[in-house]
Amino acid sequence: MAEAAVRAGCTFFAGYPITPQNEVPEYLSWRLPQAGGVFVQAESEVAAINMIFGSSAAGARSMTSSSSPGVSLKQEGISYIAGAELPCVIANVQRGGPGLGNIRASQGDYFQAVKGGGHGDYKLIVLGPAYVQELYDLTMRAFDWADYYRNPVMILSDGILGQIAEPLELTPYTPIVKLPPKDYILTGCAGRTPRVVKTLFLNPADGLVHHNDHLQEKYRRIEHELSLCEEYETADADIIIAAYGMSGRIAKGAVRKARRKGLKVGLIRPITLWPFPKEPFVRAARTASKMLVVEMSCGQFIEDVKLASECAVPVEFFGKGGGWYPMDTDILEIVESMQPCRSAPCATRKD
Amino acid sequence: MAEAAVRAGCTFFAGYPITPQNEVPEYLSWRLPQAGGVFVQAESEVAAINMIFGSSAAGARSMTSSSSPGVSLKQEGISYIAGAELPCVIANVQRGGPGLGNIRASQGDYFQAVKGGGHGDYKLIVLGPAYVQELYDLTMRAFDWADYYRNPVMILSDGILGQIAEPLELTPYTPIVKLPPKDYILTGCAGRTPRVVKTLFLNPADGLVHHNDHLQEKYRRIEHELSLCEEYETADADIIIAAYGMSGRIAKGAVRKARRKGLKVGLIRPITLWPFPKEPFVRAARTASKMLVVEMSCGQFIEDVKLASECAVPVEFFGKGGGWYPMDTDILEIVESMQPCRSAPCATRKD
Amino acid sequence: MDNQATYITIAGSGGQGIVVVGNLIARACVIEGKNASGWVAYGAEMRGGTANATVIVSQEEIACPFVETPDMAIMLNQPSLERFEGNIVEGGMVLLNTSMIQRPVERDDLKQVFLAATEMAHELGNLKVANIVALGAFIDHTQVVKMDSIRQAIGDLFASKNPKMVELNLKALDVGAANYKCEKVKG
Amino acid sequence: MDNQATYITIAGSGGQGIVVVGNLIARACVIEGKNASGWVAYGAEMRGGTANATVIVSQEEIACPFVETPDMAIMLNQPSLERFEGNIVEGGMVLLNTSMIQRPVERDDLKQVFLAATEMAHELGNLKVANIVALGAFIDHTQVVKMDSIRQAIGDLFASKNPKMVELNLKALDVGAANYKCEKVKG
Amino acid sequence: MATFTRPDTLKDQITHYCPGCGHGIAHRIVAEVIDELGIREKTIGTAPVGCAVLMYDYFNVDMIECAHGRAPAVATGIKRVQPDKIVFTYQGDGDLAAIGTAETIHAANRGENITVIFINNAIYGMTGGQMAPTTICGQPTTTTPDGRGAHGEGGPIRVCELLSNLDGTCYLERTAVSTPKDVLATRRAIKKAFENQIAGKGFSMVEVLSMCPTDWKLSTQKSLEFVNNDLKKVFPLGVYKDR
Amino acid sequence: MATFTRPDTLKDQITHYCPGCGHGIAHRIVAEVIDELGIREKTIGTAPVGCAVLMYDYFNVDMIECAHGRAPAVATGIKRVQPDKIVFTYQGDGDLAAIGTAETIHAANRGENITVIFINNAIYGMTGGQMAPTTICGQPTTTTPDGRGAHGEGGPIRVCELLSNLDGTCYLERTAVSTPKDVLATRRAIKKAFENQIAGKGFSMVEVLSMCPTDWKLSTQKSLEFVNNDLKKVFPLGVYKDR
Amino acid sequence: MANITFDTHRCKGCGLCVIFCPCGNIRMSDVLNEHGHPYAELIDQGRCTGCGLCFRMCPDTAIEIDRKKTAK
Amino acid sequence: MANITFDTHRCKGCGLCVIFCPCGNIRMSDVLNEHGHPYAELIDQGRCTGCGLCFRMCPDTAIEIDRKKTAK
Ligand SMILES: Cc1ncc(C[n+]2csc(CCOP(=O)(O)OP(=O)(O)O)c2C)c(N)n1
Ligand SMILES: Cc1ncc(C[n+]2csc(CCOP(=O)(O)OP(=O)(O)O)c2C)c(N)n1
Ligand code: SF4
Ligand code: SF4
Ligand code: SF4
Ligand code: SF4
Ligand code: SF4
Ligand code: SF4
Ligand SMILES: [Mg+2]
Ligand SMILES: [Mg+2]
Repeated sequence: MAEAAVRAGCTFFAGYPITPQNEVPEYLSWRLPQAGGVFVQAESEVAAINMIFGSSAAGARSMTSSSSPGVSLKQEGISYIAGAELPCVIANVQRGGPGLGNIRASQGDYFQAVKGGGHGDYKLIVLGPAYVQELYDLTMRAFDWADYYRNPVMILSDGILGQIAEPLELTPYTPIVKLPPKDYILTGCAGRTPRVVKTLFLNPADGLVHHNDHLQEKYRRIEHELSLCEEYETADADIIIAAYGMSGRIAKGAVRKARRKGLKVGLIRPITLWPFPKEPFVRAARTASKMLVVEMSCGQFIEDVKLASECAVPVEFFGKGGGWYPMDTDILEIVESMQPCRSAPCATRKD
Repeated sequence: MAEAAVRAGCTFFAGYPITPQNEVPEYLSWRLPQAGGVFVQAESEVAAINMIFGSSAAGARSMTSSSSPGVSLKQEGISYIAGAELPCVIANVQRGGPGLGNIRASQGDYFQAVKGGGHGDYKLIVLGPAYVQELYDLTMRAFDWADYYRNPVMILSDGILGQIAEPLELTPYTPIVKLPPKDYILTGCAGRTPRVVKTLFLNPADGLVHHNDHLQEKYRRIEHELSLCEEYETADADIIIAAYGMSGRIAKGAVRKARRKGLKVGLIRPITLWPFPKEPFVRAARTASKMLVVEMSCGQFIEDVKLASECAVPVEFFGKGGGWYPMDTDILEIVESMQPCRSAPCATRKD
Repeated sequence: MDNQATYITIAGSGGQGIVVVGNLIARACVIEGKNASGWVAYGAEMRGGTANATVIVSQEEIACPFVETPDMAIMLNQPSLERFEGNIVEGGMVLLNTSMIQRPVERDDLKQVFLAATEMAHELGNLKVANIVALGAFIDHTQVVKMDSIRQAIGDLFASKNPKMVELNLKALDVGAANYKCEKVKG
Repeated sequence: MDNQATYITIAGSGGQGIVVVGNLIARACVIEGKNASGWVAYGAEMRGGTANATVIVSQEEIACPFVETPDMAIMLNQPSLERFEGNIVEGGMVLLNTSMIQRPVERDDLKQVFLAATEMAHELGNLKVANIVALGAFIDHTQVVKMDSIRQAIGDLFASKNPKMVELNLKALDVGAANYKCEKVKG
Repeated sequence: MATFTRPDTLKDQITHYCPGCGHGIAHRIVAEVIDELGIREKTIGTAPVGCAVLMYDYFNVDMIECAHGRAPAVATGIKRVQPDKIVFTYQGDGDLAAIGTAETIHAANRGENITVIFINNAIYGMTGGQMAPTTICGQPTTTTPDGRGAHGEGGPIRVCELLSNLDGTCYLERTAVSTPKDVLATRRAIKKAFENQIAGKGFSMVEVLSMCPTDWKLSTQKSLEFVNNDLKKVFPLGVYKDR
Repeated sequence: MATFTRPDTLKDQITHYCPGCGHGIAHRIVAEVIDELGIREKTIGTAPVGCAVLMYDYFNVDMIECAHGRAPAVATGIKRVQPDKIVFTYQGDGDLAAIGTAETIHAANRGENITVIFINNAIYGMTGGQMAPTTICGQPTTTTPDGRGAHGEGGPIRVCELLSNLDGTCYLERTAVSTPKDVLATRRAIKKAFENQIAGKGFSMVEVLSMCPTDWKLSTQKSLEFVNNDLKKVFPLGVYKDR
Repeated sequence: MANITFDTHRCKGCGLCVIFCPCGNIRMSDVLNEHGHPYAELIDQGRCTGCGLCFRMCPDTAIEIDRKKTAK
Repeated sequence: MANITFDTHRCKGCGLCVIFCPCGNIRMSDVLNEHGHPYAELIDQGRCTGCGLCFRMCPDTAIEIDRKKTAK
């Protein structure tokens, strides 16, 4: 991820140490200066996100990274960055919560990332990689999308992906989209009228409402244009497993095993978590008779699955919080037990 | 709210000034010492929430209050308090966001409050009062529920309710439930083994998973036991308006006007936002042909309405962010235009 | 409009004491046993900008605490008038602080009350009581609540903070009540 | 278990260099063109506690990067053995660091390899290479990857950080490979 | 000295400040210095959250409006990316010395090559007169109705003295805007603080004692007296560091 | 002096600290002082986030484990509610002087009647050896591979000196645990810091220079030398405030 | 003698210039400007020394002084 | 002469006691304890003066010294 960032032209990183993501700043502390960029170890996560606010306003491709408690501290700053429409990449290598919790991998910050842990109506583009290679590739894309949409992008990873060692092809960076000129950045007002980067909208009285309308319009455009999802063996599947990131990857193993046993099981693994890929779920709701949500948390992702599928198929739940992770064999077992079609309406662990 | 807190036995308040909620700390700065309590103006919202962490662990009925950007800064602390199962009351007098935004009333922090703006799987009990008297009464209840469930309670108010002057009956405080003894608080270990208040769970390896199971079980219990909702003219309603807090109150005016015109319109106004009162929505989904969600944000509350009604009725949306508020007359107009039953499936502004 | 309710908008700049006026009317209502709800909207966080308050006096429970189309309006400065003139209900009334409003109302269906509230306050030695001067005229003219209730409300509100202010404000109230001009509806 | 994949668990205490062992095996796989995935779970944030790593060597894309029932296990201390003994697949193998494990394996279906890795490391003058000693034995015995690939991986990993360490680690590898005892399956 | 007019760096805008507020004077001084040094077109300013939040409407330079207290972190981000630009923060006492304590101290300690204008009015102006970290003992505010110190609030923080301990700071001076002489001294100090940045010398801060008649609830005259008689006693004017 | 044994205030638990870590020594000293003053049953301790996060497993007193850097705020909450209890924080340099800067300074400035034990090991121990605010110039860490100061990190913050400017502080001393004599001095200082609290005198802090052989990547012997030769030069031992 | 002008629209009537004019040459208006503030007025253009103290203290850049004209 | 005992289970082998014993009376074991650490051993009980320096420096309270016995 760190190397992908450098290759994508990231020239400013600010962060504060926290396990399990220390490899990122440690790597960048020597790699960025070498590449002509700037690495700052901030005094806190709050300072780090506000340095990003500044560096992004000054035009640099900027990144910060942290883990759950640290990301909570960044929420005010994230709301500011989203409100000011500044591009940046924020990585959350999730660990077990709430509180100090532990440092095991978790997906407990899904709501925070996707619904908005900060104040006000804003959206982050949220990416949920499941493989080291995907993490690398998405990191590069994250910088592009951030610039293209002038919106912060969050990479919602987890402690497992953060610690995994996998072969990786260090593909070179090429931008995927033609990027608009940064005509909003602060460079001193030589030869032009001064620019202001701000989130305060007082005048006229409803300026902020207009600004929110503008943001919502942008978000709808992003929803329209951006959606990544892996579908695996869904075409004829009777049971669809929905899972993202690490749990999606594990679920894929379960699907593979299930198929070897002749079970009609498929997987939908959203890669963009916001915008949430609705279309595969709408399709699945037509063909599958059941869904199983697997997440390393207590029932967050499941809400988006239900909304995307309009509660049209019963959804079962397999998940726990606090650094638990599912085994492919456990998932397989559940899928097997689901085979005899039960008629429970929209049943979830919660009801 | 401030007076209700004092009467409910709040003896510790820590906060940092922010408009529009300054009346609360200003009032408490003289009222609390007078009543034998402690008022601390903290150096920041981060410090304030952590003072609450300490004071609550030391056994005091504790409260902090802020507005949107300040509440974002408290997210880490809130996650800790929820994880350590400490009772406290947190007021968010919401203003327009994102970022600095403005100081007009808003409901843009719904997701943050209800889904969890901090990290990890935790839940706050969230209350959405619509009247000054209700705010007063719920504040007292908030302290009780916090102690009873050992869980932070958030009062999700808004700048309008914060600024409104309405007659108020200062009812005396009586606890509504028999409260369990505080056998977890830190008082020095005289005559007993030392106690620890913590959120770190390392040992055995899956201690945090167990702790999360325990929390989820508690949350299910609260979901089972706690649910407040105002239903107004719903019995025979063809169109149900769903709205909470200030927008719920305004919507009530619209329902009243609609009824005078002979329209079959009703209102569901959840008062507990978490746990979300599902039952009225399930009932409404059976009898009404349409729903209209009204919120002072861009589409947050609507997700819970859809989930509660299992997307069984088409839902229309009327809301904006950034300090906008609906007029009863506007709502009435929309309701009138909804009359000729359209067949759009689960239509929302977003699709 | 609900028949039972009277909607009043008070508007001016941030420092003109809009809140206090709204508060006093609401308190007077409570004294008289009426339902009331007062609400203030600010511009900037604190300084400058415009502010406006809505006071609703009603017999039934008040649902919507503000209104787009008030029955009566107290306009303390020019920008407020620009903003709210079009909103007042047909045949409503408006009070204008002529010290800070250069023109009369353009609509011809409104009852208008004029007074130079800021100048009177200046003469009273404290610019800050212009709001109370205006309130005096407003109450005297409209009688939405009794003048005595307002006097009592002033006593309640200021006594604890600064007893000297009670006297000044009562005086301002009288000055306002005694010195306004009223223009008939043209149409 | 997928037939194409071999699952290896390495476990010990926080400071025993679990990560490095996993990393080296994974690197060796890459050198040999195999799919590999290595993953580490810590106990406490950094100090103390136990740690374990899972390395998967496979021909196809690796979905689940860890496993409850490894085929092979390297156990560097007693608590690790307590925790993982029951999980190893039937007929699997386990390597035990007898310096820190007091008892043999209780199950009788497992192939066992013994060596006093920590003591050998002590003799080599650096307690920290006990992990590499164990790795030497493990690779020599199981041949999951070639010893040469491991040697090359050691070179890659340590050369940049500390060339002196390369030498020490290669020596540790040899010592391990040469000094283990292997017990036949009883059952 | 030719004419006395509004500096180019100030737009022709009426400010939202209260009558007699020190922010207006400080604004003019900063603008004059920017004019004089001819750096307007390469200056990037940061607005705080406080009464000066709208200063981006008044200054004729590129500006960014920061979260409350975080301006030094934001300025760090900007300056590191564009080291050839002149970056300054303008912050109130609540912003700089309460919620922003950590950002202030660590930017100073890193020796960030920025200029900090610190308006100390011993009160939270914008939010209506609550206690600030620099509120002096006994001073009543809306959150210390009995005067600061009565209920364990501690005393005022003297920021220049505090920061003078950090090796990263290059220049620290405390001035005022409560007399014409003080205004001149403030101008000199702010000029120097910008010159230091141009010379790459590191973190410079000028602390300006300033009037807030509104929240002090004092007349213009009494406000001046409060600065001259009370604040200056607690916050002695002068140079605290210059290297 | 009778026997040398583990104090009652320490549980019979093997700690998770590395061999030669200064935390173990500091723990014992704090525990001895609590024993000696007979306050174990009325003491409430706060654990930091840092290597000492698990200290609640080792101390035989009521404890609360705080968010990173926030212990002084948490201690404020506790002490204000239970003023008759003895409340102490135990914090590392990252905890106290980086993320917790504001909480430290403001608790000190309020003169909170608490005792702060500040373990300065010039490094982030728990997270694996990143730069701390007290890392000295030139010292390599995992985030300053070229030594601190090479890329605008500034120099070490001297906390005792910094806090000595605040009126709220009552007692500030810097000691070490790198020689038996230093250990004795630390014990004396910590005892005094607790006695001050008992006497209601306000904020007392003892800064303890401590070894972190693991993240310094030094042997026990070299770690001692690093404290005695390098750290003590940058952080002179002694009393910085006593009133 | 300097050419000094007061901008009655900008002036907020704080009185700082009145307090600091060494010649006591400034007074406040009896009437209010459009913002409701009394404003500063020069008593006697001739008595103004062009010292600039009023300008220096004015928070609202409501004062302009042209000293070149003085030099004439 | 003091009665001094080393707890081989608690000892982490840091060697601080070895470094600071004024009599050079402590050495590290050749074998490791169950945690994998070599541990401190007294060379000669008789030579120990009971000065307590080792105790004072030990981070792991692995040393106990009974001086009452010395007094006997
Ligand atoms: C996170 C956050 N907390 C609090 C506030 C509210 N707030 C706005 S300005 C201010 C204090 C202003 O005081 P100061 O910095 O001294 O500036 P002054 O107005 O006195 O110039 C506060 C607390 C906010 N906007 N954001
Ligand atoms: C909000 C937050 N940020 C970061 C961390 C990660 N973290 C844990 S301990 C630590 C630093 C520890 O260093 P120090 O305070 O010096 O204590 P030491 O381990 O050196 O004793 C950090 C950054 C965290 N747990 N929470
Ligand atoms: S409140 Fe005070 S600081 Fe703010 S504008 Fe008014 S006088 Fe100035
Ligand atoms: S890392 Fe350093 S501070 Fe932490 S336990 Fe080890 S030696 Fe002690
Ligand atoms: S320039 Fe000097 S003399 Fe002239 S009006 Fe101003 S202060 Fe008075
Ligand atoms: S100083 Fe300026 S604003 Fe104040 S009265 Fe004089 S001219 Fe007007
Ligand atoms: S008590 Fe003194 S002499 Fe005896 S072993 Fe310990 S340090 Fe050596
Ligand atoms: S000081 Fe303690 S832990 Fe270290 S070697 Fe000696 S007895 Fe063992
Ligand atoms: Mg201020
Ligand atoms: Mg440290």
